[in-house]
Amino acid sequence: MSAANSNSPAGVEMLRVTGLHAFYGESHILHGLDFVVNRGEVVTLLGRNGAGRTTTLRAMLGLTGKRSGSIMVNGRETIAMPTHDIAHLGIGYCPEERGIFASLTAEENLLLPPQVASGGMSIEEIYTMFPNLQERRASPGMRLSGGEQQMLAIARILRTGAKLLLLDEISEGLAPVIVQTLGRMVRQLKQRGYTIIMVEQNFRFAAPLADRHYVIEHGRIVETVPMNELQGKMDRLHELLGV
Amino acid sequence: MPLQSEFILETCELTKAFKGFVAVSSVNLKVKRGSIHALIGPNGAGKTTTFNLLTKFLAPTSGTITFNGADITSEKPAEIARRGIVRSFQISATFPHLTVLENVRIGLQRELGTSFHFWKSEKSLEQLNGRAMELLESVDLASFAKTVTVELPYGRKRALEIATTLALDPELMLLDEPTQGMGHEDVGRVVDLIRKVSANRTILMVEHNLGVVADLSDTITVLARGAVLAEGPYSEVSKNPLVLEAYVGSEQQ
Amino acid sequence: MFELLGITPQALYSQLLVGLINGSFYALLSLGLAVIFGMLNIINFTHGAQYMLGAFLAWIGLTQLGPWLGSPDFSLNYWAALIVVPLLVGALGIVIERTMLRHLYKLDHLYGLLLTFGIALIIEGLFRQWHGSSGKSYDIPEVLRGAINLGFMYLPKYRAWVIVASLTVCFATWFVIERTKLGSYLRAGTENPRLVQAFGINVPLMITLTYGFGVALAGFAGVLAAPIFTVSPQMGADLIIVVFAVVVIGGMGSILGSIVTGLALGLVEGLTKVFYPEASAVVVFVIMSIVLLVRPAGLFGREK
Amino acid sequence: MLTRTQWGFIALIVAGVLAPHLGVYPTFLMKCWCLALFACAFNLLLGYTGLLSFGHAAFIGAAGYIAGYSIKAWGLSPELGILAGTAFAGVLGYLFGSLAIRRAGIYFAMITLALAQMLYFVWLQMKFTGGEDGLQGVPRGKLFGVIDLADTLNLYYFVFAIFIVGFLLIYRTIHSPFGQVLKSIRENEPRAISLGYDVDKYKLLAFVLSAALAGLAGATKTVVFQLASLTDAHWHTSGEVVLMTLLGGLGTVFGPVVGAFVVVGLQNQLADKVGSWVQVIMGAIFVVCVLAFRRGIVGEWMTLFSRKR
Amino acid sequence: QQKGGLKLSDGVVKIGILTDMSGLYADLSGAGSITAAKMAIEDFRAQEKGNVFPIELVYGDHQNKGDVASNKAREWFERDKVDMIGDLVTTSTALAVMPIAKQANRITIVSGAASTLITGKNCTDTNVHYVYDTYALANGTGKAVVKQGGDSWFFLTADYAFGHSLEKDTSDVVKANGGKVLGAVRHPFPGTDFSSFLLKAQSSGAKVIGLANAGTDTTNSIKQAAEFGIMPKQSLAGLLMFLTDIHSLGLKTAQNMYLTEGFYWDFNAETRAWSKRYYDQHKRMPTMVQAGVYSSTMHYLKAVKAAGTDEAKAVMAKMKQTPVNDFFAKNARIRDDGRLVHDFYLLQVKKPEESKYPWDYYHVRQVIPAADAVGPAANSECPLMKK
Ligand SMILES: Nc1ncnc2c1ncn2[C@@H]1O[C@H](COP(=O)(O)OP(=O)(O)OP(=O)(O)O)[C@@H](O)[C@H]1O
Ligand SMILES: Nc1ncnc2c1ncn2[C@@H]1O[C@H](COP(=O)(O)OP(=O)(O)OP(=O)(O)O)[C@@H](O)[C@H]1O
Ligand SMILES: [Mg+2]
Ligand SMILES: [Mg+2]
Repeated sequence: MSAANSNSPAGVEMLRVTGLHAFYGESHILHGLDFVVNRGEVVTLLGRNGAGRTTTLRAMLGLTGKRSGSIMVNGRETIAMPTHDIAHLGIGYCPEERGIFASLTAEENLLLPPQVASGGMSIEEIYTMFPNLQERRASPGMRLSGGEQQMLAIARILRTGAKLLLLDEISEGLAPVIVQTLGRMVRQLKQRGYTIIMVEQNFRFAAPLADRHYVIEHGRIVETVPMNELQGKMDRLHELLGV
Repeated sequence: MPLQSEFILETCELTKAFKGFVAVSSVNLKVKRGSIHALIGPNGAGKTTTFNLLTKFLAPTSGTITFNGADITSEKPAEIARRGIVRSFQISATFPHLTVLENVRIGLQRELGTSFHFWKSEKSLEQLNGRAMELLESVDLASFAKTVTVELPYGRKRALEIATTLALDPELMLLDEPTQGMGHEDVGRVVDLIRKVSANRTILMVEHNLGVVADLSDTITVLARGAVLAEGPYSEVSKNPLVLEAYVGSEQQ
Repeated sequence: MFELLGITPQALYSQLLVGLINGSFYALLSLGLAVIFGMLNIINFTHGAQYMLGAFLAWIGLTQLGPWLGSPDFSLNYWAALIVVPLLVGALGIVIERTMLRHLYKLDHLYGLLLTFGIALIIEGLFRQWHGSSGKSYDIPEVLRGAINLGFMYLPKYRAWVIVASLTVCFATWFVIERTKLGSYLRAGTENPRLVQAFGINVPLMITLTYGFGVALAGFAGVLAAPIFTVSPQMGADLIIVVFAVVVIGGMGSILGSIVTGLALGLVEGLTKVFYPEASAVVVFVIMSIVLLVRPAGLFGREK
Repeated sequence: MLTRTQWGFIALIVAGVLAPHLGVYPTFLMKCWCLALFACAFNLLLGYTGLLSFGHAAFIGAAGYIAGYSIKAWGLSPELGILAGTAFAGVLGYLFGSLAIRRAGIYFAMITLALAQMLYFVWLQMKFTGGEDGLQGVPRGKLFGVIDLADTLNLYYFVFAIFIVGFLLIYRTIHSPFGQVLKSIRENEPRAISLGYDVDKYKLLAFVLSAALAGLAGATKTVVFQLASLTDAHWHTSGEVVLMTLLGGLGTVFGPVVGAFVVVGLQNQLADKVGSWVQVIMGAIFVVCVLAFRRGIVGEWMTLFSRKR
Repeated sequence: QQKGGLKLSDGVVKIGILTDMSGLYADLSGAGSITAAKMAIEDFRAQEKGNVFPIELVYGDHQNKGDVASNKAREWFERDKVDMIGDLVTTSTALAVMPIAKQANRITIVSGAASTLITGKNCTDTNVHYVYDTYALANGTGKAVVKQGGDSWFFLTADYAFGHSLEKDTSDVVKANGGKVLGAVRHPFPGTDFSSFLLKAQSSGAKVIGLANAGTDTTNSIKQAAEFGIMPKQSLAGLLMFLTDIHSLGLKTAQNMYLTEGFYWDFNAETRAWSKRYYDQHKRMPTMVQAGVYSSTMHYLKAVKAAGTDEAKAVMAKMKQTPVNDFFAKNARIRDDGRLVHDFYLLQVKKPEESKYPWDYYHVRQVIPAADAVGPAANSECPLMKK
C-alpha cells in the first residue's frame, strides 16, 4: 500500500462496490449495492435505522455471513478474501458498538491494531487530539465512559496507517464539544489524503463534511447526493430520512 | 399519604471512587417531584456512574441517597425497583424472544404476587392483558402485540422498553440516553412519548441530544469531572460560559 | 511442636514436597484450561483425556513403538517424549479444533463444553478398548532415579525435576501471555475475535494454535506424570474434576492466578494429608465452596 | 381441537399403560421412566432457565441413598421413603444451588460438577451407604400398606404414575407465572433485575425444583432396583443426563423422555455386544448431537413438522 | 420337559456370565471369564461324548453397576430363562444379583467378588462363593508373612468399606499370630498420589506395609513405593492382587512383594496343562477368577446331570454334596453358606532375573490349607450355617 499523499489526484478510484449482497444467516440484508469512492474523498452512507448501512461496512470487511458481488479495493477484488487480509489492504474500521477490549487498558487498546501501512499518526498526536484518553490511559477498557470508548475506537485506527477509514456512527453519544472536535478531525484527515466512509445518523454533523452522500434503503442505494446538489435535494432527503 | 417533600430524590455528598479515580464527587442532586430533570455533561463526567449509584448497580463510596424521605443507600437493585425507581439502559433492553405483549406483562406480573407460583397456570396471567394492551397503546405498539420482540425495529424496541418500565408504574423513571442511536423520526416519537408519560411521575434522564434536552427538561444539571458544574433551566444553563466551554462548544463549525 | 501432634518435621516437609508436586500438575493443567478458556471461551473437558493421552503416548513410544516399526530396539526415550508427545497431542488438538470446535464459536459456550466432554469419552473409551483398564507402568529415566537425602528430608530426584520442569513451563507461558504483544492479541481476541480480525490479525489461526498449545500443556503434564502414576485410560478423568475446582477457586481472570492457585491447593491438600488424611479427597471442594461464599469471582478472578 | 402437546400427552400415557403388555420388559421400562423423569428435571434447569448443571448425579444419587436407607433401616413404607429421598434432594439442591448460582455460565457447570464429586466422596466414605458395595436389599414393601410392590406390574404402574406426576409438574412449572419470569431471566438478566425481580431467588427455586424432581427419580429407582449405589452419584451419570436431554431435544417438553429411552435402550442393547465400545459410541453421539443435531430428535422433528405445514 | 434324560424347565440349560467387559476388572474377569465358561461347556460335552442336554451360554456386561447387573439378571431369569449366573465380579453386582436369583429360584456362582458378606450376612441358599474372599486373602497373607518374619505391619488403606474391612481382617490375623500393627493411614479412593502415605509408612519403620486397597490404587502405591526406595528395606504385601496386576506392573517394580491367591497357573502339571489350553484361546494366562469360572461351570453342569434337573434347589444340593476335584481345587467342598473351601497359595513375586518364561511371576512360598484359609464356620454370620 503506498501511502496516499495529500496531493494525490482526485478521481483515482479507491473503492468500487458492485452488486453487493449480504446475509445474516437466513436474512438477506443487502440487495445489490453499488457505489464508488475515490481516493481522498469523504462520503456518507445515510438511511433510517435498519437500512443496512452498518451491514455495508461490515460486508466490506467480510464480517457478515454470506456475501456476493464485488468489492474492489485499490483495484483488488476482496470478496473472497479472509477478513484479516482485507484489513492489510489499508482499511481501518471503527465499529458502531465501539469494540473496546475490556480486559486491555486504554493504552493497550490503542496499541493493539497492527500497523497495516506506514504513515499512521503517532501516539503523541493522538493524545493531543483526545486529551481524555491520555488521562485515562491506564484504566481498563471496560471502565471508560461511553464517550471515552468512542474516542478510543477512532483513535486506535488512526495509528495503523490505514488510509481508508470506515467510521460507523462516530458522533454517537458524544458531547457536542467533542462532536465538533471530531468534525475538525475528519477535515484534517481528508486534507492528509485519507479516504473516509462515514455512516451517520447525525445529518447536521455529516452534511458539511462529505463530498457525497449515499442514501440506503432496504439494502439498496436509492439516492446519490453530491455536495453541490445538497441544497436542491433537501426535500428528497427529508422524505427519505425524515430529517 | 404522609407529607411529601418537594423533592422525590435527593443525594447528599454522593461520591464514587474507583481505584484512585473519583468518577463522582460530592454530588448533591435534588430532583423535584413531577419534573423532567436532565443530567448532561461531557463524556466521562460521571452521568452513567451516577445512574448506576442511584439504582445500586454500584455501591457509593460515600454519601447518601434519599428517596421519598427514606434512606435507600444500602438497598439492593431489585428492592430499589420495587420502591418505584426504574431505569432504562443505554442500550435497549428487552426480552428478545418473548412477544411484545409478554415483555410488558413481565413488568406487570410482579404485582400479582404469583411470580413464584410454579404450580399456577400461565393462563392466570391473561388477566393482565388488558392493562398491557393499554400500555402498548400508549406507546403506539398495540399492533405489534403478538410480534416477537427481536423483529422490532430499533426505535420500537426503545418504545417497548419504556412501556415495560411504565408497567411498574414507577414514581421515578431513570432514562439513560433514550434517543441514542435513533433516526430523526424515532427521536421525535420518543420525545413525545417521554412527555406523555411524564404526567404524574418524575423523570431523570441522561441525554446528549441538546435538542431533546431543551425540548423536554424542566431542570438541567450539568456534571463535569464528577462534580456539578451548573444547574437550572435550559435557558440559563445553555448560556453559562462554563457549560459552553466544557460541553456545548462553539456550535459553529 | 509437630511432634506433639505425632508428626515429625521430616514427615511434614515430605508432605509439603508431595503437595508441591500435585500442585505443579494442577498448575499445568489449570493453566492449559485457562489459556484455552481465555481464547476460545470453552472449558476443555477433553483436557483430562489429553493428559492421559500424553502419558499413554510416552508409554507407547517407550515400549511399543519399536516393535511396531519392526525394530524392537528402537524406542522413544523419556527426554524425546517430553518434546515429541506434547507436539503430537497438540497436533491432535489442532485437528479437533479445525474439524469440530470451530463450528461452535457462534453458539452458547455450553456446547463447547459438551462437545469436549463427548470427545473425552471417545478418547478414553478407545484406550480402554485398546489397552484395557489396568494400568501400564513407565520407568523413571535412569538419571533421575533414586533420591537425594537432604538431611531433613528425602527428595526423590524425579519429583524435584517435575517441580522444576512444570514451573518453568508455567512461567514461560505466563510471560508470553501477559508481557508480549502476542499476549495482548490473545486477550483481545478473547473478547471480540471478529474485530481483532478486522484489524488484520489472523484470528482463526491464532485460535487454532492456542488450542493446540493449551492441549500440548496437558500432554506435557501427561508425560511428566507417566513415571509417577500408573498410565491408565481413566487417569485423567478424576483429576480433571479437581482441576475444575482449582479453576473455580482461582478464577480464570489471570494466568498467574491459575498457576498460583494450582500450587497453593496442592500444598493445602498435602497438609491435609498430614493432619486429617480422610478429608484430603474433599478438601479442594470444601475450599471451593468457601471461596464461592466469600469471593464468588474466585481469588484472582475479575467480577464479570 | 387438541394441541400437539396434548396429543403428545395422550400418546405418552397410552404407550406407558400398554407397553408392559406388549412384551417390553417392565424392569427396563421402569428404569427408562425413572431416567426420563430425571432428564425432564434436568431440562427444566437447562432448557428453560439456561443453567447447565453438570452435577445432577448428586441429587439422583443422594435421594437414592436416603430413600433406600429409610426404607431398609427405619422400615418406612415405599411412598414415605421416596418422599424422604425427594425432600433430601430438595434440601441438597438448596445448598448446592445457593453456592452455584453465585457464578454463571461455564463456571456454574464446573461448580455443580465439583460439588457433586465432593458428595460422591462423602457417600464413598460413609458407613451406611456400603461404600463400593452399595446399599443392597432395599425391600419394595407395600404401597400405602396395601398394594404389594413385589408384584412387577403393580410396581410398574406405581413408577409410571410417579413419572406422570413429575412430568406434569414440570410442564406446569414451565407454563406458569414463575416459568415466565425464568424465561425473562434467561433472555436478559439485568433487565429482569431492573424490573424488580430478585433473579437469584428465582434461579434458586428452579434449581431446588429440578433437584427435588431428580431426587424423586432417584428414590423411585432405588425402590425399583432395591439398591442404591455409587454409580448414580458418579459424574458419568451427570454426563448421561445431559446426553439424554440433548439427544432428545433441549428445551422441548417431550425431548428428554425420548432421549432417556434412546440412551437407556442403546446402552442395554450395546453393552453386551460391543463391550467397551459403548463409551466410544456414547461419546460419538454426544459429538454428533453437538455438531449437527443440536435441536435433538424431538426438536428436529418439530421443525420438520412445522416446515411441512 | 425331557431332554437328554433330564427334566429341564425350558429344554435347555442356560448359563449367563455377567461380568465387567470394559471397566477396571475387565482384565481379570471379562472376556477371559467368558472364554473359560465356553471351554467348560465344550469340555463337558466332550466328556459326555455329545450325549448331553442342550447347553447355552449368554453373557453380559454389568459395567460394575449394581442397577445394571440387577436389571440384566431379572431380564435373564424372567425372560430368557437363564439357570445360572456366573462370574459376578465386584461385590456390588454380586450382592445385587444374589437376592434376585434366590427369588427366581436360580443359581449364582460368584467367582469375581471379594466381600465376606456374600457368605455372611447376605448369604443365600442358591449361591456359591467359589474363589476367594477378603478373609482368605487377609488371613493367608497376614499369617504367612508374620510366620516368614514380617511381624511388624503398617497399613495403607483405601478409605471406604472394602479397604477398612481388609485392613481390619488382616490386622486381626497379624495380631493373633504374634505380630504388631504399628499404624495405618487412610488414603482417598480412588487416589493417584500415594507418596505421602508411603512416606508415613516408611517412617513408621514397620517391616511390612500392607496394601489394603485394590486395582490401580494398589499398582500406583507399588510403583511409588519403588520410586521412594521403600523396598527392600520394607516389604509390601498386596492384600488384593491378581496375576494381571503383576503383569501390568512388571517384575522390576513388583519384585519381592507378597500376596495370596486362590490359584496360580504354574503351580503343578495339572494347572499348567489346563492353563496352556486356556492361553491358546485367550492369549493370556488365567487369573484365579477365570480359572474359577471354568471350574465352577463344570461343577455346575455335572451337578445338573447328576440331579437330573435344572431346578435350583436340587442342583444346589448336588453341588454341595459332591466335592470339587480338578486342577483348580482338590477335595474342596461347598459349605452351607455357599463358600467353597479350598487351598490358597502364599506367593512372592519373582525378581526379573528369576523369571524364566512369560508369565513366570511367582514363587509359591506356601500352600495355605483350606481349613486355615477360609473363615471358620463357627464365626459365620450366615443364618444358613446356624442350622
Ligand atoms: N447480526 C445480525 N443478525 C441478523 N440480522 C441483523 C444482524 N445485524 C443487523 N441485522 C439486521 O440487518 C438490518 C440492517 O442492519 P444495519 O445494522 O446494517 O442497520 P443500520 O442501517 O446500520 O441501522 P442502525 O445502526 O441505525 O440500526 C436490520 O434489519 C437488522 O435488524
Ligand atoms: N468501574 C469503573 N472503574 C474505574 N473507572 C470507571 C468505572 N466506571 C466509570 N469509570 C470512569 O468514571 C468516569 C465517569 O464514567 P461515566 O460512565 O459515568 O461517564 P458518563 O458521564 O456516563 O459519560 P458518557 O456520556 O461518555 O457515557 C469515566 O472517566 C470512566 O472512565
Ligand atoms: Mg448501524
Ligand atoms: Mg454514559
